[in-house]
Amino acid sequence: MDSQAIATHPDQAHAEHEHSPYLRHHFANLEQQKETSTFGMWLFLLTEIMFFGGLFCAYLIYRNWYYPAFVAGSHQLSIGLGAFNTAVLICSSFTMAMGVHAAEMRWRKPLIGWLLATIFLGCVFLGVKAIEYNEKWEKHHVPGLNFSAAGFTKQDPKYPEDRPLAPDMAEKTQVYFSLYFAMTGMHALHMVIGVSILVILVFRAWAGAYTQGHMTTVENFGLYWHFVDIVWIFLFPLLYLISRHQ
Amino acid sequence: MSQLTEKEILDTEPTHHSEHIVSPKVYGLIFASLLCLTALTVAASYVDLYAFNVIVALAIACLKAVLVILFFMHVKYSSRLTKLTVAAGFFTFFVLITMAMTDYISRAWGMW
Amino acid sequence: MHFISPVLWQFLVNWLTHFALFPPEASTIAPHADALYFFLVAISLVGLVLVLALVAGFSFLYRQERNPVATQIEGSTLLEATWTIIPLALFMLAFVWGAWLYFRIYNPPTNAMNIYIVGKQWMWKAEHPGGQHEIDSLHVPLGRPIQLTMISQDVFHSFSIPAFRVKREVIPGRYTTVWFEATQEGTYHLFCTQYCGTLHSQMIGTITVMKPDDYEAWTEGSTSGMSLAQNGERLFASMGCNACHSGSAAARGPNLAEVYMTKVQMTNGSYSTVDDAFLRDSILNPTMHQMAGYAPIMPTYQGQISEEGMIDLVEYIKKLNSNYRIQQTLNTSQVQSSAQNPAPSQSSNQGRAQQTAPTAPGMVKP
Amino acid sequence: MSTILSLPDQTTATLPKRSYLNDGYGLKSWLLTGDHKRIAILYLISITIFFFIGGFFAGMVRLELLTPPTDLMAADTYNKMFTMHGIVMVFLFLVPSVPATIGNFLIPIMVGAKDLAFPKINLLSWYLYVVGGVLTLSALILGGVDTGWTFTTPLSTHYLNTHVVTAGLAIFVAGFSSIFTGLNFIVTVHRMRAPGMTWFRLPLFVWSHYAASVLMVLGTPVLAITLVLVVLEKVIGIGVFDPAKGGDPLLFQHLFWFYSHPAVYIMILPGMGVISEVISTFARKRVFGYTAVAFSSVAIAVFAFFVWAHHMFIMGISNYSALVFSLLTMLVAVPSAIKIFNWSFTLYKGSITFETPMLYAFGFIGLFTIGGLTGVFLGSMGMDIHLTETYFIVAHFHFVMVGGMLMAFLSGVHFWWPKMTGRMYPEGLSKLAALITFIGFNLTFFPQFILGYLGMPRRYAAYPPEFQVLNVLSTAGATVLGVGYLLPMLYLTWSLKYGKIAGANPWQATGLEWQIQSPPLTTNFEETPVIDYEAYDYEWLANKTKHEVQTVG
Repeated sequence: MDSQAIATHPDQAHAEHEHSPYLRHHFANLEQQKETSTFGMWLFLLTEIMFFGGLFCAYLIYRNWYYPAFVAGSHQLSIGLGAFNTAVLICSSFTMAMGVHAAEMRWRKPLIGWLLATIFLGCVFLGVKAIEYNEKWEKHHVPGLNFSAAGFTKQDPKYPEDRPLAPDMAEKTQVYFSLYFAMTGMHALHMVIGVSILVILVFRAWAGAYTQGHMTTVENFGLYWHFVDIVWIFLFPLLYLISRHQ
Repeated sequence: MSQLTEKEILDTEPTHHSEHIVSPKVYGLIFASLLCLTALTVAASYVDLYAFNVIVALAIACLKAVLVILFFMHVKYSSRLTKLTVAAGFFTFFVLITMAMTDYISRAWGMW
Repeated sequence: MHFISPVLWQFLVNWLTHFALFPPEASTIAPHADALYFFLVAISLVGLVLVLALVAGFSFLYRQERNPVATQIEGSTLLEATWTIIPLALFMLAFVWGAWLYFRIYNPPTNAMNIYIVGKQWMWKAEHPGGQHEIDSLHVPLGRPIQLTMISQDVFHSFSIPAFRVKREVIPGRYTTVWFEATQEGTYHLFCTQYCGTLHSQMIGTITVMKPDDYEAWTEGSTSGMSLAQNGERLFASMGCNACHSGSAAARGPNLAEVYMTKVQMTNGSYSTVDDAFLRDSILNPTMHQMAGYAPIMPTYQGQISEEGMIDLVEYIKKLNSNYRIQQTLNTSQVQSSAQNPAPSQSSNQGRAQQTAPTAPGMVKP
Repeated sequence: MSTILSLPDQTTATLPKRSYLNDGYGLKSWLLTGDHKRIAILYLISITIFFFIGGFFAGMVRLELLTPPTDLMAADTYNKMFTMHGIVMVFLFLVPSVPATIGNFLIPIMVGAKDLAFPKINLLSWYLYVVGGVLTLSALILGGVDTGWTFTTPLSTHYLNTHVVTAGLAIFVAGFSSIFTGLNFIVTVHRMRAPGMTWFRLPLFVWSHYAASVLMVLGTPVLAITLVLVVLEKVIGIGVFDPAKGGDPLLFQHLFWFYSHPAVYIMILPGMGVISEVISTFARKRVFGYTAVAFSSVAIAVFAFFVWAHHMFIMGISNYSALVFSLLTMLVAVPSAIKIFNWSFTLYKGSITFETPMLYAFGFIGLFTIGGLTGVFLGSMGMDIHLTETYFIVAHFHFVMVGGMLMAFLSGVHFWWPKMTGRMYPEGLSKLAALITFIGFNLTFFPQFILGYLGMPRRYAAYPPEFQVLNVLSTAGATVLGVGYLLPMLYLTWSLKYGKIAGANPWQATGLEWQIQSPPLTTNFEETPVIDYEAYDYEWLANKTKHEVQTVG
């Protein structure tokens, strides 16, 4: 029976991994240690799902309530920039996956190269995000700080089929932009944290930390990075795409 | 729910094939298909499909997420415990949304 | 009784004179709520006594002196099933009974008399249809279903009358309702039970239940001269509502006469019942309540009308049976305005509203 | 009543030469430790401090309520008092109480591991807790916060100028502390079990901590994001919950209670685990219906996420939704009932002694039964209308949290005190304290049920005079209760130096933790244990003891 299986294998541990410098004292062997930390990382990602889950829930509710405002709000976003950023993030996920692969193969220089590429792409994403935020500021679409719904009561030449919103609905675009900033802001915060950790990883990889048989840190960071990517994979259609047609 | 918990109890022991190394070819393939899907979803958004715009966009997003989770995040090669963890996360998220929606949807049904 | 301390004496007197296990039963709901309460107390007592008897009995019977060696028992599926099913059945009974009571309390009868309540930090304002305003008190007649339509101007409050066993959160931005029918004359507590800031505990008042005759007398005596509907009519004219909602065939807005509690078709094809909340919301968020066949041209009145003003308007529209007076108002004002200054478009209300507009009730002052 | 068994290892017991307590001295060896036992002690000290801080606020609240008008303090001071009482007690005491102290100490030992899976994260979680605590105190020192622990919008976001942001941040940080604790437990239970330690050989203490950890990991982040939104709304004015901008204040309630209802199970489940251990040990009998109790913990954890809107029955949620949530609430009551009956039947044909932990456990069963059953009152929608937001609900959750959780916590602390410190607590004094606590508790909180049904609203600084008698009783009870809580702190501290030496297994309990020396080694076990017996197997223990006596003598 499955439940008869046991988590530690003392005999095996003594035979194989007794002297590994990476084995922390409370684990029986490196395999247990690796599985444990990967599982821990997954649980952390579980909390992240729920963290963003609250925002997605709010989005769902308000989109149903204020559909025209959400349509008009999303028309203020640039699909070009959004698609570009999506591609950038997917590239960075790829480079990260390749970085993990390089670590698995114990290739030091490729690992550093892939990690640097990931940092670069992460920064590009954040740069584009900054451009988008700046544009929102100039258009007075930052809720609370600098917001005016006046633009939404007029005809938008870019979307001739859109009717201008009535003033009451136009005010509700603030809800859209609140969620836009909360969601992309939280996502960007995760990106910033990710890039900062990447920088540390690069320095340690330079010193040869992850290419001598212990690469769990890189792998777990990879999980985090891919998770942040997945969040964006959902944010992109929800915020930019699905409201193109009324 | 009870099946979930029972499974969780019985099948969560580590399986010992986590040393599976995914080849760069697979990564490349997934990478290419992710980019294609991105292009597809952007293209689809320019076509007026009425209610299906949302469904198509979200279906593509889910497909992309599944690809990333299975291959980039190695879940395809991971233990059942990892798979179950991922499932538990989405399940709870689903509970949050559906149970909250019971309120929002039915508020309009009656005057109270 | 000088040999016990006066404080303690006072305490004892207090105890003897004020001891009660439940508040007065002063509404038709109260006996039902108490019945459920006693049922729940009974099953709780049975459960508690059972558990205590088991624990105490076993502790006595199987204490180490009497039973030095324990007998290991794995469990019993039969017993597990018993104490799964019996509590579940009792809880289900509590659920069904509770649900029945809940729907009874929150489902007002159609013939209920409507009183409006506005909650704000930290006072209750009650507005009777006849235009009587009360602060931190509410006078109601005996034996007549009263429906309260409530709204908050700021934060969550909660309108609670323990003697009637009714309570409902009063929330900003939305009408909530509760109803009761008082069965006992007297004065009862009114509490705000949702924490609402510094003077939360001062947001209290009294409910006075009076005989119908006394209530009539009270209404006569405390009228402000204008009923809510009359105030609403004035506001209706001064805000220029009558320009579009004139009831004529060519009007730009829907006809409002006798629209209350009818089903109307919306632009998206669905049907909605025109209730108080619908009326209020249509004034504040007209695009979300767009009736089929009309262009979305109505501006929002968000921030322009106070909650009391909204109540006047809602009450006015509810009571509106014909468009005769609207058209009258409209005609006189058009005549006057065309005579005085040729037609700036929103000035159709000038005639009688000019004197009243600055002081019109319900307008939010800039 | 008989007291501690006189067994060979007790009479000749000496303190072991090496233990986690003397493995390094000095502040640094404690503050930078990775040892789960030392972190547990750090937690124990810090939550005790916060418990007494929270208790002080409770005392002030009760004192103010001695008389009907606001005479001791102004209304806003009173509001700050009950807010701080709530925040400190909920987030800094109840949530981490059993898991972060007793759980932290015992879970690795119970599963046969040398440490938790992530010792550094465990330490980080304590530091986050301290940061959260310091932020809470700074909110207090800067001038306090008066939102109530529920942070109801729009009151907290737009109508109060107190230190909502600081308090929100404090809870955010403390929340991550609890996420990391839960994460560590789940990973440890899954991955660190010793050979032979199958799921169904785990003590019920581990099961209930596992269930609570799942709730911590899945629920807490929702509270975190909700608080972020509240802070953003307060600081820069975004419009997610603000009705003036089109937001729905009820959404805040949904998201808040999505965490905060499971949070009450986070608080009570570990306590239930303690009770399972204690009852079994002092009845010298395997827990009746082990699997039923284990699965009821899991069932509580699963149902916990389906019932949150019963906090909102009168708040204007749709009535149909209320119906669904009320029904599910009734279902979640069943697993608790199952546990109560199983504990009662564990006593059947046992061989019962009445040491202090057992007395607290009896207190728990009685008070938790009342607390749980009054929960059914509140889950029953029509009754909830009259009872919610009154002292009835205050009494209900204090019966569950103080009568339940705190009793369980004290029971656990006494039960494992010999394991943690190697020394016994004074039995007579502690029995007295248990009795005082029980009497004080009932005197404090039982009158509040009556007050609640009479309609006295909660969070009132002043109240109508006819409620005074019951309030005086309640305040008098609180004084007794205060003594009941001060006593253990004093005699437990005393026992650190003067207590009798306990020996490895003073209770003759079967748990793995009792088979090692007290206090344990830093690595818990000299070699990885191999588990070849079921949980609560007293026959195995008897054989083992017999064997030992034979070999020694």
